[in-house]
Amino acid sequence: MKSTKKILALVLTLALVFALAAPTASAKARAVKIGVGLYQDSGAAVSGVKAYLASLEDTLNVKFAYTVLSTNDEALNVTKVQELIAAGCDGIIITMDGGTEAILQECADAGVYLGGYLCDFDTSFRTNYDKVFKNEFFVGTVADGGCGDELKRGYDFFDSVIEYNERTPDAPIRHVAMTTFPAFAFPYQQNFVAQFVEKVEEYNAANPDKAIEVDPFNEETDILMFRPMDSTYFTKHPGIDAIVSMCAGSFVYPTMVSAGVSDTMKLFASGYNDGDDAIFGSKGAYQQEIVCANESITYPLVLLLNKINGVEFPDQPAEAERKSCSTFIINSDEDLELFKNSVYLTFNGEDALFSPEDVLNLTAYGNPDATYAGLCEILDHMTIEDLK
Amino acid sequence: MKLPKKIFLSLLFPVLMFLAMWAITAANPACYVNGKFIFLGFDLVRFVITSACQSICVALAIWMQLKNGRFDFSNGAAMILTAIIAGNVGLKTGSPWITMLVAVVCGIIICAITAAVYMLGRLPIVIATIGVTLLYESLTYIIFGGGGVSTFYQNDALSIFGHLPGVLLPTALAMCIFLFYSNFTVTGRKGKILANNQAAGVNIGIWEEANVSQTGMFTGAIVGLAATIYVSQNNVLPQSSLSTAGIMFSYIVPVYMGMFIGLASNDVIGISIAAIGMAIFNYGLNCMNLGGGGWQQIIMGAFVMCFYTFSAQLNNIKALFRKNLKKEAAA
Amino acid sequence: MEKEPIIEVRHMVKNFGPTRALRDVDVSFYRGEIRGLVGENGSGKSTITSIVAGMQKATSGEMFYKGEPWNPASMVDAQLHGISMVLQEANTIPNCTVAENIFAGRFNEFAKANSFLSMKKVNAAAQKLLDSFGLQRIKATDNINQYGFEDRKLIEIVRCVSDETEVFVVDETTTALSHEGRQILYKLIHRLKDENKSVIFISHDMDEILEQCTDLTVLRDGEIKGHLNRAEMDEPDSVKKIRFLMVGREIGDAYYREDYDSSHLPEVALKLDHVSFGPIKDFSLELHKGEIIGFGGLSGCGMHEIGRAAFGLEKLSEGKVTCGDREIKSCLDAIENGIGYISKNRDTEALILEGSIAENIVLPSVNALSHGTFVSPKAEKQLADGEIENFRIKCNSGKQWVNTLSGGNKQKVSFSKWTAKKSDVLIMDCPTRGVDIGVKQFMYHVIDEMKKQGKSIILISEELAELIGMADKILIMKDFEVTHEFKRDPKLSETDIIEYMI
Amino acid sequence: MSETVTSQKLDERTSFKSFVKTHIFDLTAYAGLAVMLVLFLIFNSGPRLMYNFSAVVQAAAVYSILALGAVFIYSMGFMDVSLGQQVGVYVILMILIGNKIGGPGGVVVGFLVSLALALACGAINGAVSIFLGLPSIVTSLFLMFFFTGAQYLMMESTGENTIKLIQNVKPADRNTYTLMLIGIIILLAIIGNYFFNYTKLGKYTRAIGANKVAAKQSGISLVKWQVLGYMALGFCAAVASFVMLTRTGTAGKGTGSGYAMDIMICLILGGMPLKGGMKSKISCALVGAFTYTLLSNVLTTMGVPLNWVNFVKACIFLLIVLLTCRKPNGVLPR
Repeated sequence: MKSTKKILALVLTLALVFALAAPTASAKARAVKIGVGLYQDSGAAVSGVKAYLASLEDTLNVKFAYTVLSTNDEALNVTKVQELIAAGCDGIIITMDGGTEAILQECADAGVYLGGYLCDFDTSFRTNYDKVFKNEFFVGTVADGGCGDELKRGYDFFDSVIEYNERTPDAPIRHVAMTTFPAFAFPYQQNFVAQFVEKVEEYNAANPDKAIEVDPFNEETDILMFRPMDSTYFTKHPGIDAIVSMCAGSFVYPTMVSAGVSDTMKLFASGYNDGDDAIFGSKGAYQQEIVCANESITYPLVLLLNKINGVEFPDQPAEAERKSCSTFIINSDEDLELFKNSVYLTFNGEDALFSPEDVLNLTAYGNPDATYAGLCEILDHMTIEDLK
Repeated sequence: MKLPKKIFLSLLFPVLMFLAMWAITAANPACYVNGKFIFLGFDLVRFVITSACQSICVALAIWMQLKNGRFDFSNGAAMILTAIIAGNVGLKTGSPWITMLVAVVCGIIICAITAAVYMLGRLPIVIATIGVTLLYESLTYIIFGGGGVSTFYQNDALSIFGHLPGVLLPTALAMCIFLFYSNFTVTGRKGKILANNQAAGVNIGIWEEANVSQTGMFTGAIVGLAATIYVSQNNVLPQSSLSTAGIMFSYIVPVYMGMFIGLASNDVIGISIAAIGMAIFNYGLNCMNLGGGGWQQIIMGAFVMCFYTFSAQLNNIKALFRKNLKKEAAA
Repeated sequence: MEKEPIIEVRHMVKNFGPTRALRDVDVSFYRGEIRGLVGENGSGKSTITSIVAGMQKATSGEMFYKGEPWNPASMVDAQLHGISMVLQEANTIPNCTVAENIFAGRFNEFAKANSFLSMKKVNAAAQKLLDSFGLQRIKATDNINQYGFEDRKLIEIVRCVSDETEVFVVDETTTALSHEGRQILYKLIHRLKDENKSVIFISHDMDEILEQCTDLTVLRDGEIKGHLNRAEMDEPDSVKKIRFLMVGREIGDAYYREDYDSSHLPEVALKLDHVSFGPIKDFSLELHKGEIIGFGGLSGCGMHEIGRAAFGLEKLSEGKVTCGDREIKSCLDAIENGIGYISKNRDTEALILEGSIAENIVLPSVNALSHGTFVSPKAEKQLADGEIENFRIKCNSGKQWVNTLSGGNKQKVSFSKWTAKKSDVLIMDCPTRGVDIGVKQFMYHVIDEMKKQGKSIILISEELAELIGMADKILIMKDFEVTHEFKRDPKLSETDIIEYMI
Repeated sequence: MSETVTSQKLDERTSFKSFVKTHIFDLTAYAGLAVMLVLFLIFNSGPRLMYNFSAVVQAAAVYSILALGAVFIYSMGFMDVSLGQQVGVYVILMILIGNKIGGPGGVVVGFLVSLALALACGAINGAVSIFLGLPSIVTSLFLMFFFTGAQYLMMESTGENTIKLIQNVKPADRNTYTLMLIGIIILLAIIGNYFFNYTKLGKYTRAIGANKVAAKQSGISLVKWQVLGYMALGFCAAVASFVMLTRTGTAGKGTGSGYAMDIMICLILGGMPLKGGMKSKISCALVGAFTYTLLSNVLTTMGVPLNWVNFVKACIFLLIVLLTCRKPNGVLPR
């Protein structure tokens, strides 16, 4: 026993000495490594983005490593990022605004750059701007859809409802209720509600014969705490034809199924899940889904690559920015057909909106004439139209 | 004990629970939407039955191991893994029946593996089951691209065993299997013997290994049925670091309650009734928009505590009663 | 030899770690005999039978059963081949029905396709079997918890005897049985003998042996010391002879206490004052300094409970236990007031088997050894090594684990716990159970010394010889009451006492 | 006479074997840690070695501290599944109180409150299970439900997804921080070692784990020492929560989730027998915690694909327990 203890002590001390005295041999010229911390392990979105990034690897000489972050355990997120850094990443893209300051601290210590994707970093933006957006290791983020007040998603929902009614005059939607995620997680979904109601009121004033009734938004019942909607919702909203879900449809639809209303009631929602095509449009309850193109990750990626290669755009802004990006609004069978050909569902890099060469041309080192404005511009060309 | 008294005692808990929740919700403004009282109604029945069935199946699986003196951590993991395999097969074949079949078979195989690790490894049961739990959880990240099953439960045709009336079938099966096991099989009886005096049981000629693996398979069948319901009601995601134990614990309440309620009749009925009671309770909380929130957790914990205390202290309680009876007799 | 042996044992050796339970034993058992096996505890009689009945394996040597080499895989295996044995310890399964207890091993016989069991059949068969033993009062469908120790023993007998039984081993079972139970057992073994089967009968009760057995084999320290046939057993001085064979020398020769002066100091060391708990009602006792009070009786007579109560382990409903002027409410009080307790269940209660000798010895004294929070390892070692020295505990060092020790040395450890604590009152429950003769003598010596130092001892024992040999005063208990009190006296014999026990 | 000789012979013959047998736990555990260290050095001897080293220390710190406390209850053969949620609640408490009062003082107050709460829970956990005759797992199950609920409610009351401590508690310089953590670990290790090996607390908890009855009959008050054991864990939980807080300065619904089980795994990897008893060692905590952290770190740096990491971990776990916990004969262990 004693002996083993001694041996252990020896090993430990040796290890430490070696560790401290270890020659900081510089890494050989190798592919740049980018770590991507996603918000979930699986699902269409994940496979899609992986496919897109994979298609870029050779041309850009980049390797990608993935990890999964937690929505509510910052300590875990820090550890995950540390592991990515340990795995030798030069840049990291995260999809979560949790413990960002600590994560940036890590990046600074290791000389690694950080970018954001599918997330408007709203908490940091509001409460911690200086430490995050002014941090030299933060390159900026692209949100799914808009950031903060620019978001006009409520209008999109309204348009979809009207389109539906025009498409099916015999069974139009006359009575809807709404759901959102809690404000602390998605502060702007409340605005969507307001926007939607506003539009409906205008519409009802204009054509009273086709008036649409909207159940007043109920703080108690209509906010989903990241749990599937519970079936009392239907008791609480009797007689509705459709649900306008500002939050992901996957939290609403299953409850509709288990409550047996999925074949009569319609659902307008955000987010897309595998297999939704079977229950969309004329085939089922889903009438609208709003998705953000995987390709939007190009924005942080290009910025990271520039930083890592030590170049900058001539028109590079002084502080990191958060950009909004256009979205796929799918509200008809035709849209769905188009959407099905995107990398989001085919998982084939060749279906991506941008080829590896396009992306290389966006980088400052790949193309001397490339500009920040040019990079931002592509974010506006990720709509259903662009899939045609 | 007379039959009517048995029935009365058994039904006491859910009835009280129902009345209590009725009273509480009736007093709570949140339970009136546009002036309509939302607690009573068909939705209550639907919710209670569907969620109770789920708990019953899982609880029975847990209880089968527990009553044989083995606390099996891996039930949760086994269920999730089974659910993922069966669910994906179901999605490919498009048949709920095949799903259930596959689930049962998988469940049996997986639990057999657990039993094997326990027997051949000769590890303490807790360690053995923790080990396989970690293994099964890690597999959920590997099989079917680590995608879990996200769309099975939102498909009407496939998820019939998650809703009325389909959900009743697997539950009934599970209960039958359990009753059959503990009353009409050599395995079950021998299991009882081993649970009560392992050494003596082995001395008088019970082959423990055989018993463990056979019991494991019965458990597996029930796990499979539980998984069928689970995948028909939930979005099944890959799990890690023993989070499946958490899933399991969330269904353990009826087990502990059932031990106590079951004293009036038998454990299966006890567990089922406990599950129904808890379902009513949860529905009530949902009506008050407390469902799944902090309060539910806290109250559930309290329930575990109380009922386990009851069943642990039962002998003393009985003794107390006897004393009083004696006193009366003397008087 | 006209009878052919049914079991032959040749050159059998059995070692438990360092101790040698059997040394090169040769013995044969014959059909149509009831063979008594006698010997002090640890003499190896149970070891032989347990090896024959497949409970454990011999270290070396060979066995023959009906002329064939015999190596049973397990008790079950042995039972199937017709050798069954009733153990000393309770071996029934709680919370199960009597029927389940009887047929648990053989359920398949009542099952279709070895799986679909019909409890109806099982219960019927079980009841039939019980009746055939004249145990109609025991109902097959009852939960076994309803029955007392004795009935459970009988149920065990019913379980292990069947038509196939050729050799039936009874290992110190009768001590647990009342008169009625004994009669049932005697009837059974004589029936078997008449059916030209073989019975091996182990007992401490010499009279019982002499009445029931047809032959007798005496063991000592794992060796056969002699055989007696019926004729020899009937000789007048047979008992004396057997004793001699068992102990190896005349009784009273530096074995038990030699003096017969039962005087003691006047001060009361421990007082039980109208104590009532469980089945014990209004029990009082005064133990003086330098006094040894012996308790005797059948197991289940309540004497063990008295010991526990005196140590504060039982919750008293009335009365109190006092040491000097301080009341003993818990064993913590007891220990702090210099009372020590050696449980009869050495391995489960008295010792931490999976712990070192030193740890065990020091445990009760840790409190005394600690300065503030600190407990000096040095002090601990000194204390432990001292005791190991005094008791000549056979071990490599204090670090050695207790479960590697022989029964005798284990017992020495549980003694030394209390000498280390410098206890003045010692409650010993079966202190020499399963201890070989050398250690036993040593123990008696220690006890004697303690008395001389003015320490007080309660000696609870199932061995009357021991009580007669050591105690100043012997209290015999039956059904939780003291039936008689004997003063120390050279003329006192076991037969005088037994009548008050049964 | 002959008996003594033979017995000594027997002892000598079995001595080496018995040494390996009695120390198989430690041997395997230490070996495991050594292997992990070597692998770590092999796969990290790049420019980031120092960084990774400090990262490992950071990740291992919380585990080590919790494990150090947990040793006291695992040595009694108990386990605690509520640990993770407790830590979560304590961190949230510290932040809420810290922000309310403000300044370093606020943090101190927050810490003290959490500490008090932690000790109280320890007492409950220990005492209740004895008085009500419950298996300790049940009481800790209750506490788990309770704290999960509390965590939910506290977070929902804040109306934020994550809350942040205004007062900065983390040294700006990375190395200072690493050294601080190492300091805390070493300090607690020394304290733990003292209490576990040189005071009644350790001796009695081990004795209770090894044989309750014998312990009782040797004058050990089960209630008292069980409670104290749990309070020791409570103390470490509070400290661990603080260390956790220093890492991110934030907390949320999920903070601390899964730690209870991680700690169990750590201790098993460290060679702790789950049934407790005399084989329990304080070193199990540190060895286990570092083995566990290094394991996940090494697996990532080795480039094991994410979804296979857990699989490899599971296999290693099974391998180790098969080596250490196997019960060769007799009835199956329960």
